[in-house]
Amino acid sequence: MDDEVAPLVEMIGVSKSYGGARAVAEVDFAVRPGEVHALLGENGAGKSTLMKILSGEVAGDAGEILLAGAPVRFAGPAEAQRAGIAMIHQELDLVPALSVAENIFLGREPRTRVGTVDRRGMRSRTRDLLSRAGVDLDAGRPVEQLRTGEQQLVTIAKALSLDAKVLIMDEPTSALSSHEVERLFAVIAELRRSGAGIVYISHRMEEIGRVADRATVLRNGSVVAEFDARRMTAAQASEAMVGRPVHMMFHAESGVADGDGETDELLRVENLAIRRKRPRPGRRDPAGISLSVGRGEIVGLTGLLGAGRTELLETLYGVGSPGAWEGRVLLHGKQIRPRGPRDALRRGIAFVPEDRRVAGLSLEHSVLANTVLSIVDRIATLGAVPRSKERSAATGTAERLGVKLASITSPVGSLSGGNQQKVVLGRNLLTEPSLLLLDEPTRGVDVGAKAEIYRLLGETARTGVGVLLASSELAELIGVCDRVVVLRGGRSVRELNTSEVGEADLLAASMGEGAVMDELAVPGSAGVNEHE
Amino acid sequence: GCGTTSENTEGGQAPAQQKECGGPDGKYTIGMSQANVAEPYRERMDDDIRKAAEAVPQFEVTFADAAKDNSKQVQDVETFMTQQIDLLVISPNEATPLTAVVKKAYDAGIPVIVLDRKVDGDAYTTYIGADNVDIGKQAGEFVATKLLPNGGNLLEIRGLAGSTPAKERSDGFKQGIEGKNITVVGSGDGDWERDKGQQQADALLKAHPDVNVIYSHNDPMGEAAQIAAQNAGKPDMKVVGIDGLPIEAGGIKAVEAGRLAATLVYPTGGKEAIDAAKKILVDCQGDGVQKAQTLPTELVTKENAAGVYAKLNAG
Amino acid sequence: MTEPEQSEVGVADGGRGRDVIAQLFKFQSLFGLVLVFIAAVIISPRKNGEVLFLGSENLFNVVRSVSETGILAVGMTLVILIGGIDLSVGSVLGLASVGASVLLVEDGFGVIPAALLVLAIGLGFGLLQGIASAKFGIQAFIVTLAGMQIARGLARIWSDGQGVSITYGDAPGQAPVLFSLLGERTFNGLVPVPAVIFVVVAVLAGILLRVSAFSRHIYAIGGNEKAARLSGVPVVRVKVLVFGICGLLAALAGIVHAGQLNFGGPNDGSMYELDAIAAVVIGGTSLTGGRGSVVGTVAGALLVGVLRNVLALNGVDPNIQLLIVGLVIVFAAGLQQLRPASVNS
Amino acid sequence: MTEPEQSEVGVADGGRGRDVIAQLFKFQSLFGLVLVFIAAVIISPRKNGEVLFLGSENLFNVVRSVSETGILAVGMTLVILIGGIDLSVGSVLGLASVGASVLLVEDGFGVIPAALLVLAIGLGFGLLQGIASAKFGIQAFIVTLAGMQIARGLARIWSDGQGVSITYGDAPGQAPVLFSLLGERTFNGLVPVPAVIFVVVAVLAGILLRVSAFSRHIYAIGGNEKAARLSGVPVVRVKVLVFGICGLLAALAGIVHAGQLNFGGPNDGSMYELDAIAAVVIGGTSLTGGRGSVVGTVAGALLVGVLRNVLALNGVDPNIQLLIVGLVIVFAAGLQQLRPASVNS
Ligand SMILES: Nc1ncnc2c1ncn2[C@@H]1O[C@H](COP(=O)(O)OP(=O)(O)OP(=O)(O)O)[C@@H](O)[C@H]1O
Ligand SMILES: Nc1ncnc2c1ncn2[C@@H]1O[C@H](COP(=O)(O)OP(=O)(O)OP(=O)(O)O)[C@@H](O)[C@H]1O
Ligand SMILES: [Mg+2]
Ligand SMILES: [Mg+2]
Repeated sequence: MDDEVAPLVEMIGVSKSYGGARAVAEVDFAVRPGEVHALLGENGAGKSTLMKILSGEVAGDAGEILLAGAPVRFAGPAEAQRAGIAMIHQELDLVPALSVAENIFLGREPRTRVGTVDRRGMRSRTRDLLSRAGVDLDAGRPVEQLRTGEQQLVTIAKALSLDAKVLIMDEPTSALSSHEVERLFAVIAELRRSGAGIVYISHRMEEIGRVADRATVLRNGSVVAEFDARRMTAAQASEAMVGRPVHMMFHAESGVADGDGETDELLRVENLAIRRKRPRPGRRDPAGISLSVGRGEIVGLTGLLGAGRTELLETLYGVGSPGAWEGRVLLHGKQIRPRGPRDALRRGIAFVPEDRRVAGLSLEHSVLANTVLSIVDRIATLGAVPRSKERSAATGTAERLGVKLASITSPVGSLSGGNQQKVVLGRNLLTEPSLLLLDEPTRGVDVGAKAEIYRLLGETARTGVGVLLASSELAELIGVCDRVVVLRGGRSVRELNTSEVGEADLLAASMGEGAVMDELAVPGSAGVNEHE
Repeated sequence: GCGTTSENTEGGQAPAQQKECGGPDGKYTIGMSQANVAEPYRERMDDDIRKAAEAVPQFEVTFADAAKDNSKQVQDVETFMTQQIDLLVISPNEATPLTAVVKKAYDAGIPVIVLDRKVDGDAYTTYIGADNVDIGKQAGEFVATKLLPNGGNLLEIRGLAGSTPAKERSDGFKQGIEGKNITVVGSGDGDWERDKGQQQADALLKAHPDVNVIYSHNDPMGEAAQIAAQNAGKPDMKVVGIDGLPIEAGGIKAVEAGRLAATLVYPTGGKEAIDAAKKILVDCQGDGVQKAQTLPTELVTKENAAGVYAKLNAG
Repeated sequence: MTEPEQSEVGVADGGRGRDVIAQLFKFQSLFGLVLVFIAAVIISPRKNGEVLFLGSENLFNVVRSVSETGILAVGMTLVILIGGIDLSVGSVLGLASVGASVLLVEDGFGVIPAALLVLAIGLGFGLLQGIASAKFGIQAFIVTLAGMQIARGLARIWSDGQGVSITYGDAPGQAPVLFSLLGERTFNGLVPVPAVIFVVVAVLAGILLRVSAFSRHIYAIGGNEKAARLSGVPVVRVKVLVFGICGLLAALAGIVHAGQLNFGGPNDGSMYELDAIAAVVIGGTSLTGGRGSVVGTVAGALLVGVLRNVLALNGVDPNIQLLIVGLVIVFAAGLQQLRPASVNS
Repeated sequence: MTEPEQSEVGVADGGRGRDVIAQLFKFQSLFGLVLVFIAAVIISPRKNGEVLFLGSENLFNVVRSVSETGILAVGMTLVILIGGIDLSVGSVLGLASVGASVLLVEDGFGVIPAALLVLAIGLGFGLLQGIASAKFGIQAFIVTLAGMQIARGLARIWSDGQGVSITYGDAPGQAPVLFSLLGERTFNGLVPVPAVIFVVVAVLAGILLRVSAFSRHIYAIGGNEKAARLSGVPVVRVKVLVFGICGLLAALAGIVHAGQLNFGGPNDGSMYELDAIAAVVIGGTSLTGGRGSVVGTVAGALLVGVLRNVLALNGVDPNIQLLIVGLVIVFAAGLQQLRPASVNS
């Protein structure tokens, strides 16, 4: 970009500490009109903190913010918003019981002449915003009924509604699949044309090159590098972030040879169909999913938002939505019907849920407590948990997974997102499962940590564990999995061998555009599963 | 003042080491342990004590409120003992639970005056109180002779289920109307409380619209029942209450104003208690104090209400 | 686990015909009431072929008997919606009834000045509690538990421990006759005044919760306080105001109480807070906040009122009444669970 | 906003010197107690140079006076840790005191069988409430509010509405002398029996919360129930059990109560639940669950006990006492807010 253009907003020498720990240290950062400025860094590097300072949510300890050249001080997010700075939060802060429209206009409700909330206006403006964000949602639907990805789109629509001059997007795509990401990029392009400045934070390196003009890399709270994003390579960026070269250990040699599976079959799902007790409007229940996972095999699950990946994993873990399901699930060749997490865990099935903050962790409790939770009764003697065992299990896991923490007793909520994710993963690995179900396990995880997680998955698989991995990151699926099963509209429509296909094939299969109908590899399943 | 019918002094054992009587030159702290000041009757008892004690320069009274809690009242007495009071006045929430601690105080040489509700045994100096059974009986007799001379039906609004006075006032009333062809067709627990009494009366009157007399275990519930009757289109309802507190918001005024047909004075014994305390501590005539004083009740009707009110507030 | 009360937080427009069931469930809190009502009609005693329970007088009695708790429950609904609780309402009712009586009878205030002053006291008391809870972050339960004691103490001190009887007239020591309108149990021989006040309060609150931006903020705070703050909702101000409204309504209920009984009782209203909370919860409002409606609360209050009334009509032993009311409350609350489960199980 | 009670959920080892402050704050709940204690010594009346408050008899009185609420509060701590609440404990205490008395006096039970039966009733009552709340998903507040009424009704029915006096001896209608040990206010003339029971219960619960796998589950459920379930914690079973334990302890407190007063009072224990909850909350346990300790609860109970005692010793008017206790409770709870702010802003 042209450095001569005056920045919309500029941060000079900004610092912030939590307790003794420096989260942000003397950072200079600027956003210019019409530019997309990527902010990169490992988990815990201080990206969100820096942006929270800019958006008025957190008060910095030192430094100043210049808005159009004049120093400002925001007392809260509302003030920053009035000054034209808006932020899409990493943590999807929405009010579950309120509708999409009400969430979008929360705190800025349009009024009618008599002072009441103008619902109709709110609705119609919401519809416009949603279609701009590229999602077809009912504006009156409570957001708690939406899946994570849909919620993410709502927060994007909400940010758009602010008509901000500076829009901060903190990992806006972490729960989106490629299709929705494309749509978002189109929106970003439009915003940029209108002269807005955008801060874009993401751990998906491939996105940076496509969308950003400039990139700033943070490490341990300080700026360590700046790049012209369009000329930067992923390797360069990763090295700046981590401080050493990162080798993406894709194809981490799972326990099976690539190619045809002469594997020991571990899990086999035949024609799984879920009949929800009370169907929801606008939803299609999974109907006809078949797949198999071998011992030591990593099988991917892909599909668009709402294709049924989460639902499948939840059903296998026994926590699917209430209602009946049909079809057969065989584990080690024996038919099972998991009744719930305890039952599943006893059978050796572990599950890493999609949303770690809601379903994975007790944030105020220590890393230790969260890590050993699934095994406390196993390591207890006469009901008492020996402290030493508990501690060594937790520290061992934290070390093995490379969790960055001040102390094993720090609250999990004080860790960065990626490290939180590792804690959830660690807890599941501690149960020594034979089948590991993962739902978006690298959501919001930095490149370095991703590499470690991939390494761990590979390692785990080599010990004979079967892994079923749902992900929206196609590169990850191609890189890590032996095979990928494509879900569309609640059916398994294709199965692809990752040594033979690329991301484009996966995307095409997910969207169904011109995809060739293949019969699934699972024998005995009801032939062609394609529909629509 | 009102006369006292004195029972003969049962030869109760004297406390182990009765303290020396300090006479008129001493200063005395009296602990008054009240069961529950939330009842107007008991608040009035405290007031009576306060007022009577003001007339005795040697006395200083500390009040405690057990708020209906037996355990709390035990603690209150223990705290008084820590404070080294010279005399205990107690109006127990229940008899048995307070017996032990009253005995402890008595055995420690503290003279104990028990008001309104007895404790078990005889480890106290004197008991002053009225007879709830008798009061209930007089209420019954009044109803039988004046309100329903030819027999008939009535409703009863009772005090808190499980409390002794509620039972006694009910039992006494039954004695009073015995053989008079009078039936209690409905009864409800008003828990001594005005608003509960009203709710109960509302419902009872709906179920028994032909009734013209209500017997209420206390005046506040009775007044509330009267309001309920008005709402039910029966302004002529005759309500008999109990307590007859000589205060503005009390039953005597209600009788005078016609909101109650009659009430029976349930004397607090506050003044009598201070009299006894004075005898014991100041006059050094503890031996002359009877073991039990039963306070007389008095029937208050429209005719004598003003007089009784004046008399009870006179001194 | 939880089901949004769409009726309040946004019209379910995706609705159409296909989810009649969902629509029905929206009125779940009314279901319980309807069931209990039907049961009441069936088991009510009859006299001369007339169902006593259904007598218009009796029905008015029911509404009147719940009107004070009902007014409290409306304020409580707001407090619970923001994830708080207010245990002080019963005591504040007592304080207000004393205040109204003392001002009218002893201090010679007119009806309007007395009422305004008492309402202001309730508002102030609520605001203070709101500040302690919202600004200083002390848990509402504990703040209002203390507030409950403090209001009770104040009421006793103000009234010198004894209740204050209200008589009407122009003489000193008498209250203006205007105030007896509240005491008129039925206005025009038809509608009980307190019931009218209750209904007006409920309707106003219902409208407030439906149309105002303030209400969105209330729901948002209860649903996700952090999100609300980030969206620019003035969280502290909304919370303080809600506690203030609750105190104000408690004072209003206290004035009604004094008018109803011609009496200011310093000990009156004890345990009313539990009745109010029960009404709110039976009405389907979640104690964790963010979900609920005034319609539900009104239904909850009436449900309990109908139940108590018909049990009393039948002369059921009071102890057995306790058991039955307890069981029905659990059952009614349990009914709420039959609603369709939400997405996030 | 929230600070993990590390003392319970894991050893604070990162501690070292640098967070002495954090270590101090861990004992915050004791601070309040220490402050109030010092204040009590200062303002206590003196007689013959002796500080009345510090008399050993008086101190034992204090401990004894809080021992029943204290036992209730220990059970309440567990319930609150899982994010629940139990309003029924006071009534269950009353029920148990009646039960023990009736069994001993009227039904000729021995002390042990009577105690076991009463404890079983308390346990059963708690378990039922737990099932209603955990299994059927009805809010604990409402379940136990109903349970409170039901237990009260049962107590009155069981005792025929009258309190049951206990006399000791071998004759029919007398309770075994063994039971009077509980009534012995001081064992060996030195230590008050109920206080001993309270301390034993608290220590056992403290150990349970520190070492057991069960306690890990309790904290996890209170912290994030959904995550706990997905982690394989048997959520329903743990919750039901916790309510059962709370009921059991309430029954134990009821037996102590009966022994102390030689009396089974069907109306006894009313409002004790609020005292118990206050003790828990003053002790720093969060009503939203997941955070807190028994040490805090004990300190909270003693704080209130010391305060009430010294106010009474000073002959403070009971109504003024209400005000002061209320204000101090808010203040003590406010102290909790001075802790270092936590991670999740
Ligand atoms: N409220 C808080 N209290 C204590 N420490 C905090 C708090 N918020 C952030 N931190 C710490 O500050 C550092 C920076 O965190 P931040 O969330 O800004 O990282 P990030 O770069 O956004 O990471 P991620 O990519 O995982 O989102 C981390 O070490 C984190 O643990
Ligand atoms: N608890 C639920 N309630 C209602 N609908 C649901 C629920 N769970 C899943 N669905 C619907 O079932 C289908 C499959 O959703 P699922 O979340 O499994 O898809 P997904 O591919 O994992 O999508 P995402 O990327 O959002 O996680 C979708 O139509 C979804 O909206
Ligand atoms: Mg971040
Ligand atoms: Mg998913």
